[in-house]
Amino acid sequence: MELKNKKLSRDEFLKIREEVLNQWPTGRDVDLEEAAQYLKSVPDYKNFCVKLKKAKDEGITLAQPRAGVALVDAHIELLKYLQNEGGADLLPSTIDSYTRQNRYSECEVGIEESKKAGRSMLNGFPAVNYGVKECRRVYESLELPLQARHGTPDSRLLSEIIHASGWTSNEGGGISYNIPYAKSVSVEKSLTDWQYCDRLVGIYEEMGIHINREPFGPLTGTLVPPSMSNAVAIIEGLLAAEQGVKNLTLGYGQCGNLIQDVAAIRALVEQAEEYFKEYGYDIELTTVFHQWMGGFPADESKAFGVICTGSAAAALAGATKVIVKTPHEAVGIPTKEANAAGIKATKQTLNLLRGQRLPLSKELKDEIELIKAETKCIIDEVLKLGKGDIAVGTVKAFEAGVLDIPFAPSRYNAGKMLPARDNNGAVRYLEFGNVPMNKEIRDYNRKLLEERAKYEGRDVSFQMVVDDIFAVGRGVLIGRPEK
Amino acid sequence: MELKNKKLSRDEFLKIREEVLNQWPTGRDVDLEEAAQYLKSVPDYKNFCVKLKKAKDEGITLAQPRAGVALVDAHIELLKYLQNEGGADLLPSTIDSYTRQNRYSECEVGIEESKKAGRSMLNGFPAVNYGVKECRRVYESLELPLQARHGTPDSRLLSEIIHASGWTSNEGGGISYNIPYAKSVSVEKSLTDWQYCDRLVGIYEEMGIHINREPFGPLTGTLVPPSMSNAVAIIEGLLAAEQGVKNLTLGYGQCGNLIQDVAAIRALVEQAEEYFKEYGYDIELTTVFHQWMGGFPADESKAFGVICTGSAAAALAGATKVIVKTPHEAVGIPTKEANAAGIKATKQTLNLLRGQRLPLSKELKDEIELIKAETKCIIDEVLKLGKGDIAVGTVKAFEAGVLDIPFAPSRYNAGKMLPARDNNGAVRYLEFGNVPMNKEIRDYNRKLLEERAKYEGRDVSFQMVVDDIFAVGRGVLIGRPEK
Amino acid sequence: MKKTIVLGVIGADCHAVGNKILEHAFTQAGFNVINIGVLSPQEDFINAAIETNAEAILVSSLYGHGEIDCRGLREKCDEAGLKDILLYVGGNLVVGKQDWNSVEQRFKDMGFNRVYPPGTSPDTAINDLKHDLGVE
Amino acid sequence: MKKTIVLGVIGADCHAVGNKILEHAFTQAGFNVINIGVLSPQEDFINAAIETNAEAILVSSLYGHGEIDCRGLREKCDEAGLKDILLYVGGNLVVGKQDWNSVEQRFKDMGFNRVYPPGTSPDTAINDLKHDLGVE
Repeated sequence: MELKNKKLSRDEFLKIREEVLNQWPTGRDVDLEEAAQYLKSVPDYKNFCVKLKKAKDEGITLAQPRAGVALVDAHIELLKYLQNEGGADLLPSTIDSYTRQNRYSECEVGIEESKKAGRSMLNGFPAVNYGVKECRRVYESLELPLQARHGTPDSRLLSEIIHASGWTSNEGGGISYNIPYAKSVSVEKSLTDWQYCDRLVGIYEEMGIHINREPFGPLTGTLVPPSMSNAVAIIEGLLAAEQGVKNLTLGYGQCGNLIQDVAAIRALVEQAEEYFKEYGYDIELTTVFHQWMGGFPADESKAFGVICTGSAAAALAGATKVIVKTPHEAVGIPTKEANAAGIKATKQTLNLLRGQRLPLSKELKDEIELIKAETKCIIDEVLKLGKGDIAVGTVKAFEAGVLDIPFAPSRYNAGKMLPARDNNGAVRYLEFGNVPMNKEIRDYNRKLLEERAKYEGRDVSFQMVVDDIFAVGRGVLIGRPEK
Repeated sequence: MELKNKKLSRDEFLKIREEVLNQWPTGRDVDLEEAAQYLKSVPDYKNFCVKLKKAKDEGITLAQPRAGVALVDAHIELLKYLQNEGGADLLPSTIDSYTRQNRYSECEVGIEESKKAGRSMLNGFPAVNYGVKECRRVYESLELPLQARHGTPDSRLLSEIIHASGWTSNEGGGISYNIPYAKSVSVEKSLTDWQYCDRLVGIYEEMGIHINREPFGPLTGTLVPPSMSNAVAIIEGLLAAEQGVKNLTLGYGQCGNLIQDVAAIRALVEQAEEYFKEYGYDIELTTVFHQWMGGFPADESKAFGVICTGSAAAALAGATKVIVKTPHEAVGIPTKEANAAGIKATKQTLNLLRGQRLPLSKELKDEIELIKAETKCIIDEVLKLGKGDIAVGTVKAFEAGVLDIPFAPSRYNAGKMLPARDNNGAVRYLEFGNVPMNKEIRDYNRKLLEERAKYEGRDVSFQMVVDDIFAVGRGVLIGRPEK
Repeated sequence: MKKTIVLGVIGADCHAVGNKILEHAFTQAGFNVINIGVLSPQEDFINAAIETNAEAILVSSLYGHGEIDCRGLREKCDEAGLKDILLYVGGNLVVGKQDWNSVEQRFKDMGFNRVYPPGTSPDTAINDLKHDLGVE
Repeated sequence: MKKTIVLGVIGADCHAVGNKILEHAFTQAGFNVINIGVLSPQEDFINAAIETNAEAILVSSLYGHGEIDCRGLREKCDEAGLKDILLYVGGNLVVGKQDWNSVEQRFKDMGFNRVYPPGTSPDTAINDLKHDLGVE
């Protein structure tokens, strides 16, 4: 079947579905009608869409951790701890990396080894292997909305299982869960597979069930210029909307310059709403701000500094929710105590800044306009390449390097664009590669980087990029040369 | 001698000095000429004035902890730890509360008991009891500028001893170290005694030695409206300048609304410089931002949230230094590890936001103008009461309740003014008492508080004030009624 | 009839905010509050209690010197004829973060009837006091 | 002549940033770097080492599954004739914060010559490799 940005018919969907549910034995337990009945019993306070809408209306930023371990009871215990002790507003189930590559046999090994070792040998919860019954047990043990968070290019079976289990949100998208998470999955394949995931949500919507979808905003989490991640978020939003998704959370990963971070969230909302309107989609739109996704300092007190700075930016930007890091970030997957500590520090910061916004200044206005202009250059070219079809255009745009994610593992990503920080720490385009920008924008980016180079007494170069990548782990935002 | 805002003559100073140095046996070891020689050997990197000037020029915010224990070796060990492990930029010696009341005999008891108990039984370092030799040992053991931080209405002997020991900064002032720290010391007495402390610094300046002075900005640290604390800071700055102080750091304690906090620091700098210029004083002016001085949450992760929010505000305000709280704040004096943790979280936040400022917006501009207008109302009336003499005016202003510090223990404070937060968390005047403001300002403050009252469905009342005092300790900024 | 209590902050401690809040809370709760304020020596507590015929003395200490400042208060009360008067103490009683149980025991050994850690709600002390005085 | 090394991220791990930085750093340091990238099975490391006659295999694992993914690599190298080839491993090797000494020992027992904790500078590994290969 040829990829097109067009809603899958019920027949097309059901035909693929037969194959999907056969990918692993647990697929056979998913019954759409029975699942719909189950989902209709989800109370409002455990529904992602309802909770997000309430937060948006009240102008509050919610806090959500990441968390997942190999064994069901330990996973429930972990999430309960984050709910009761950490005070999380929304709960995740982070899915392990084997599941993300659809390697369910290796998950079995991981589950068995975890039982033997008495500790999790997997970096997340292998939801597919457990199937609907156990995933429902997770959902039923908790008092908050539950979301799957992963990084799975082909998430079709996973989506079937988690939604049928009462999990009312799924993170990911055909770009954002492929390019940063896979080496050799074609963009065409992952877009097609995520159309299925979105269509599944659309079908539930048609049955009166509200499920939230969240494209993964930060991409590689490393110096991604806001206009590139916003372009991807808007494209994935449009693709999801076409399949009938009604409740969308678009995301952005903290870059570190406060004005740019706030501008990115505001530009994202304004521009996404313009596109949804233009294409006639009726979307309940919210936003998610990811605390710093790059390298963290090993010292836990310093890690709190990074966590709280991100929380403050999320609050001042007015994001609907913030994804929380932990003081163990530098050393890997956190203990439940460290995870709860991250949530508590985050919520304290959010509460102190509740209702406070960065007021509009000339600097903020200019940055919003710049991000929107850059984003428009990219999306215009994607649409042009696809002759108006944004799915086709996305495939061609990655081929052409029009969409280009820095430091991505995928061989379908050009990797010619290079970002670096300007003298205020905002992320700019150092090399555009084939990312299409008008001359004014190109000159402006260059000028800002030249300013930094001059200040540092060196040329604009790849070394700046390397220095910037390590900077936060070393305690600063901008990777200046040592004096 | 009658109080006047007039530089003490050398003779007047020396006459008082004779008496001061006889207050406790260690006073006899202070020799002005010898001390001057010693101070001239202080290298630039250990001089408060030099380090502050450099930070101001580079646009950096420095981090300074509070710390002090009863025994000299333990005190040195503590400060070394904060220097080496915590990464402090400036060091303090917090002086114990008996010394602050000039009860040196009780300090002796505390020192002896501390030796016996093997832990500090005093809440600070009793510098007067130790005298110049031991205080020099503290200074010589460290590689950073050293300041005395206390709360002493009569700090004359303490000032003599610490400056003679190479400590190049002293916190305090005739208002800020009396009204919040004493019950029955008259304003006239403390202003007179602090003229002496300032004159001592002025005399050293005349000998070519640079010593920094820092009026204590936060006062009672509890819902002090920025215009009231700025008025006191400017008055103490003018009083110090008259005695020959050249290097001044004016302070402000975080209120919690970001726009108000940034506006307060900017208003303070602009307005202080206007007054210094008007009165012909040539002052090197820097600023200090105090992290939240009110109640803290007992949970250490939440405490980090409070600490980092304050650090972010200090950075975005462009303060020259920030005074650091610790994750143990709710339970009392911190361990050295907790103290270092507070510094590290603070510095990480400051580093990430280095060079970033809250850009000027309409909201920020309006707030700066409001604070300056309110401050001018107060200072104008003080000058009027003193018939142009700001020292005399200050005494009369406290009598009249024109200067009125909320929740202060002093019986010389009227205590008729009551503050409360508006609906955005900014601190406003709920009851003006006799604080003189024009009708426009009074109406505006009232309007903002009525907005909050309406939002909360209750009347503007003292209960709001009580709720606000406990709010941060309970995790929020504004004390809303429970739903 | 209203029960009278003496309230104050002991020693060289000038923390006034909590003191004002406690005065407000105990007054609201129906007590006749004699507030001697901050920076109060032991003698001021005892004299106020004698003068007003108080049934309890509530001591605050927020600055860490509580251990030194409170020592001997029970004995001085006994000497002054305030036999069996209720003595409550609360706040940041010692320097540094110490094990609460051992701190509480130290103050109970000094003769305090109730010992409260930092962050205690005024309501807790009010309820305890009502219980100990047999009111309500 | 330049020494050849094989570099990659093992297992189902897609962390690409550090991999690109390591490639940059080792190339700058004078090595001939064969970078097989992220998501690489043990076989890809071994095949690349045979094809390029490499003298060392540098394995990264950032996602916590390192313990499962690295098991048996030494034995497979031996079987493939890569007798005594240098095996280095580094990153977030296990799930959760564990005692580093015990983690290091576990990987040494698996046959790795050098084991690096998170946050190790590329320079450390470069210096070790030069030492182990007897260059400079």
